[in-house]
Amino acid sequence: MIKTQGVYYVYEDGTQALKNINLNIERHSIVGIVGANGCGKTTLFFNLMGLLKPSKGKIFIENEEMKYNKKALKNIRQKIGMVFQDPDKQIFYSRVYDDVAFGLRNLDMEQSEIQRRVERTLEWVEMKELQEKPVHFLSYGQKKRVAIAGVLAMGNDILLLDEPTAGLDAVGTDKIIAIVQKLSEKGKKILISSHDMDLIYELCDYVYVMFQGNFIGEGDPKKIFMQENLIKKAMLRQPWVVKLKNRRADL
Amino acid sequence: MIKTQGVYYVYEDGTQALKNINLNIERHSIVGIVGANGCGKTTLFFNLMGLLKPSKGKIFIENEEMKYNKKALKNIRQKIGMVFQDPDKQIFYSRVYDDVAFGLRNLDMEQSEIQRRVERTLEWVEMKELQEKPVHFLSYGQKKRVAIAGVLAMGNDILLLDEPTAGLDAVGTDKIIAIVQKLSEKGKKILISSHDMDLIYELCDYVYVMFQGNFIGEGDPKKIFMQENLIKKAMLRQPWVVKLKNRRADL
Amino acid sequence: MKRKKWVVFLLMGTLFMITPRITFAMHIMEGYLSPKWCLFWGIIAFPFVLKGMINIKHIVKEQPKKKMLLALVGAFVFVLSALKLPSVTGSCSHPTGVGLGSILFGPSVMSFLGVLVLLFQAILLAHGGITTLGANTFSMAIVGPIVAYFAFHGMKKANIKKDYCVFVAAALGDLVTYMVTATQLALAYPDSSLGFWGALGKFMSIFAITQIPLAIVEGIITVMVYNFLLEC
Amino acid sequence: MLIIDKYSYINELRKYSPMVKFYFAIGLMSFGMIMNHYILYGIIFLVNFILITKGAKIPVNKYIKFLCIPFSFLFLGMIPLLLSFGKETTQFIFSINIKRMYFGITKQGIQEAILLLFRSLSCISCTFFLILTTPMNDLVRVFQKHRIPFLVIELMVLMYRFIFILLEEFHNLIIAQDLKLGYINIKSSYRSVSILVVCLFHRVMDRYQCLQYSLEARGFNGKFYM
Repeated sequence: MIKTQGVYYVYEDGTQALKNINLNIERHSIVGIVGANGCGKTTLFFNLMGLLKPSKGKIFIENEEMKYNKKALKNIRQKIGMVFQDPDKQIFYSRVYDDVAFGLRNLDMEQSEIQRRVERTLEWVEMKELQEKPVHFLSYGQKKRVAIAGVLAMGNDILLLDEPTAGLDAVGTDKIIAIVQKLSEKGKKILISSHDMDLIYELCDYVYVMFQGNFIGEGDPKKIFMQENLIKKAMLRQPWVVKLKNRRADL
Repeated sequence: MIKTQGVYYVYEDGTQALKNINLNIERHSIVGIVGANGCGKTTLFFNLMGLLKPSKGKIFIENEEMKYNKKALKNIRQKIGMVFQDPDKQIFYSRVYDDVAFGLRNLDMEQSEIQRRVERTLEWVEMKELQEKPVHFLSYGQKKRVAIAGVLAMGNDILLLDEPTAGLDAVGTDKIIAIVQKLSEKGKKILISSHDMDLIYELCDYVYVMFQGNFIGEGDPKKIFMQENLIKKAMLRQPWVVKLKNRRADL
Repeated sequence: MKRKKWVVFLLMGTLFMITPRITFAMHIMEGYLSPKWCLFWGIIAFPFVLKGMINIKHIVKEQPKKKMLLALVGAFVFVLSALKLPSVTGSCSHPTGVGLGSILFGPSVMSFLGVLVLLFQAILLAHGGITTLGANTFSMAIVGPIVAYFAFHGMKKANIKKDYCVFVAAALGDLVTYMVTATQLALAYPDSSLGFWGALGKFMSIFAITQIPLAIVEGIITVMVYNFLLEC
Repeated sequence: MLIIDKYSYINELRKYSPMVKFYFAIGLMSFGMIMNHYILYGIIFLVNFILITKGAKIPVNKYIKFLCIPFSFLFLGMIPLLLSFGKETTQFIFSINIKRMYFGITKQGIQEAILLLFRSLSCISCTFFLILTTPMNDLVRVFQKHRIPFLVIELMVLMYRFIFILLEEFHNLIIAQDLKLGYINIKSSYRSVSILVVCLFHRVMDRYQCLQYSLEARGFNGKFYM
C-alpha cells in the first residue's frame, strides 16, 4: 500500500535527514522502523503523510505516485493516519468528543454518523467513560489513547504510529499493544517507529533498521535482531527475548 | 541524609497523593523508587525538595527537620538537586553554557569560578564540545545531559532523578547509567524514580515499590523483584534479567 | 557600568518599600460599576474590538492556520498575566503584559485578544468580571496597548535608543492602564463635594501612583525580555 | 491546575443544563443591579452561597477562599469612597483639618460603601455560581447558541486548550528555576522572570510549528468545528 523509491530528504538548513529510503509494506501487516533518537524516523513519516516533500525519489500510495495538490492530499489523509509521539501536539480540543470528531467534521460528514463513529472509536480505545473529562485532566497514557482515537475515527486503512509507547508505563504499553493487535486483526496496515526493541519484536512481522537517515537492514524481526553487529551499529540494543535465547543457546 | 516520617500529601482538590511515606536513604547509595505513572513519585520528590509541604508527617535532611523559610530552602537547594523527566522543562537558556551557569550565577559566584565549574561539569557529562551550541540543535539525549549538568554544577550531595531514561534510546540510556555510577563512586547519594525495571535493577542497591501513594514494598532489588505478586500489584513488570533467571530455574 | 546598575536597583528597592503589599488583581471587579457604566464602557470598547476582529478575520481568511497562532498568543498573554513579578517586600504583582504584547503583536490584535484574555481571567481566575468586561477591556486592551504602541514607534522614529523605547512603552502602557481604571472609577463614584476631580485624585493616588514602581519593574523586565528575544 | 476550572467539572450541579445555569446567574445578577437594594443583594448572596456549598457541594472553606480573590480590589476601591473632602465639619463622622478643607469619613460615604460592598458580593456570588458549576466547554456551547461570531468561538476553544498546556510548561519552568535558586534575590529574580518569558515565547512558536503539521495530518479544512 505504501512504497517508496529512493527517497531523499534534505532540511532547509542542509541537514540530510533521509538517504535513499526504499520502503515497501505491501506484504506485511505490522511493520517496525527501529532506530536511535534522531535517526530520521519522524521525518520519514512526515514524508509518507505528504507533510514534507522528498528532495528526490518517489512515494507511492496504493500504486499511485503521491501528488501534492490539495485534492490529492485530502485523499491521502483519508487513507493514512498518523499518531504523533506527543499527544499534546495533536489534540486541539479540550473536549474529548470534539477532538475525536475533528477529522470527521472536516469531511463534512453527517452529525449522526459522526456521533456513531466517535462513540465506537472511544469504546475501542477504552476511553468512553472518560469522555466527559477535559483533556487537561487526563494522564499521559489516556491522552495518547485520545490521540489514537482521533486518527482511528477517520477509518484509515494505514496507520503510522510514532513512538507509541514512549513515556508509558507497563500498563499503558500493554493497552497500546492490545489496540495495535486488534487493529491489525481488522486488516489495517500499521507502521510503527520506535526504539523500544521489545515492543517491535513482540508486534511486528517485518522490520527496517534505520541509522542516520539510511535503512541499514531489513527483514523478519526474528532474524534481524539476531544480527548483533547490525543492532550495535544502529546504536540499539537487542530485545530481551533475543538475549534470553542467545544465553540459552550458550548453556 | 534524607529521611521521612509518615509523610502524607493531599492536593488542593482533595486528591490523596502520598500516604504514610517512610523513606530512609541513609545506608544506601543508589535508591530506586518504582511505580506506575501517576503513583506519586514526582509528588514525593517535590516534597523532598521542599517545593510542596507535607499535609502530615516530617522530612529530615541530614537529621534536621525541614523548614520552609527562604534561608532554609536556600540551604536545601544547595544540598539536594533534582533532574526532571523532561529536559525541556528544565532548560531555559538557548545556549548550553548559559543554562549550566544559571544556578551558579544565582549564587553570585565569581565569573572565573563559574567558568571552571561549568566546563568541568560539561566535561563530566561529555558535552564539552557542544557548549556553544544552541539547545534546540541538541538531541533529546544530549538535552538530558545538559539538564543533569545544570544540576550537578551546583555541587549537591544528593541527587533526585525523575525518570532519567524515559524516551532515551539504548546509547542515551547507557550514558546516563554511566553518569549515575560515576556520581555514586564520588560519594553522592542518588534517588531514582522510574518505571523502567531493568534500569533500577541494574543500578540500585535498595528499592521502594510505590502504588497509589503508598510504599507497598521495599528492600534489596534482587529480592524485591522476585516477588511477582508485589510487582504485579504495583502494575509493573519484572525486569528481564529476573525473568531470565526464573525461566532458567524452570529449565 | 556596574555601579550604575546598582543605583538603579537601589532606587527600585526604595520605591518598592512604599508600595502597598496588595497590588494584584487590579481589574475592576464584578458589581463594582452600576449598569449604566457597564453599558457605557461596553459601547465605547465595542468599535475597537470590532476593528481588531475584522483585521484578524482578514488574516485568518488567507491563512486559517493562523487561528492557532492567535489562540497560542492569547494563551501566552493569559499565562503572563498569572506571572508574579517579584519585589523586595515579598509581595508580588502581576504585570499587565500590555507593552510587550503591543510591541510584539500590534494594538489591534491586542484589543481583540485582550477581550478573550479578560473573559478567561473572569471565568477561570475570578479576576475582573463579566459585567465589568467592557470597562476592563477599554483600559487594558485598548488604551494601554495603543499608548504603548505609539510611545514605542514614536520614540523609535526619533532615533532614541531601543532600550529606552521599550522601557517607556511598557512602563507607560502599564501606568496608563491604571490611570484609565482610576478615571473610570472616579466617573462612577464622584466625590460628594469635589465631584469628579476630587474623586479622580483619590482613585489616582490609590490605583495609579502606587502602580508607579510596578510600572518601572514591568518596564525593566520588558527591556530584558526584548533584548533576549533579539539575541536569539 | 486552575482550581475553579477543576471544580467546574467535579461539582454536583455539573449535569444540569448550562443554559439554565447561565440564565439563572445572569438574570439574578441583572435583577439585583436594577433593583439596587442592599437587602436584595444580601438575599442573592445567601441564595448563591447555599447553591454553591449545598447544591454544588463545594467545600465552604474553599468557597470562602474564592471570595477572597477579589477582596483586595474591593478593599482598595472602598478607601476612596469612604474618605472625602468637604468645607464643613457637620457632614463628617470623623475628620481632620487641612488648611481650609476637611478630610475624613462621611455618613454618606459609609452608606455608599456599604451598598457597593453588598452589590459587589452579590454580583460576584452570581459569577461564582456560574463558573464553579459550569465548565468552560459548556459555556462555549451557551455562547454558540447566542450567535457569538464563529471566529470568537473557535479562538476560545483553542485558547482554552492551549492555556493549560502553556500553564503547565510555565509552572515547570518556574519550579526548575526556583530549584536552581533563581528567585533567591531581586537581581536573580529579574533575570529569571525575563528568561522565563522569553523561553515561553519560543516554546509558543515551536509549538505552533508542530501543531501546523498535525493539523494538516488530520485533514484541516480551514475551520475548527464544534
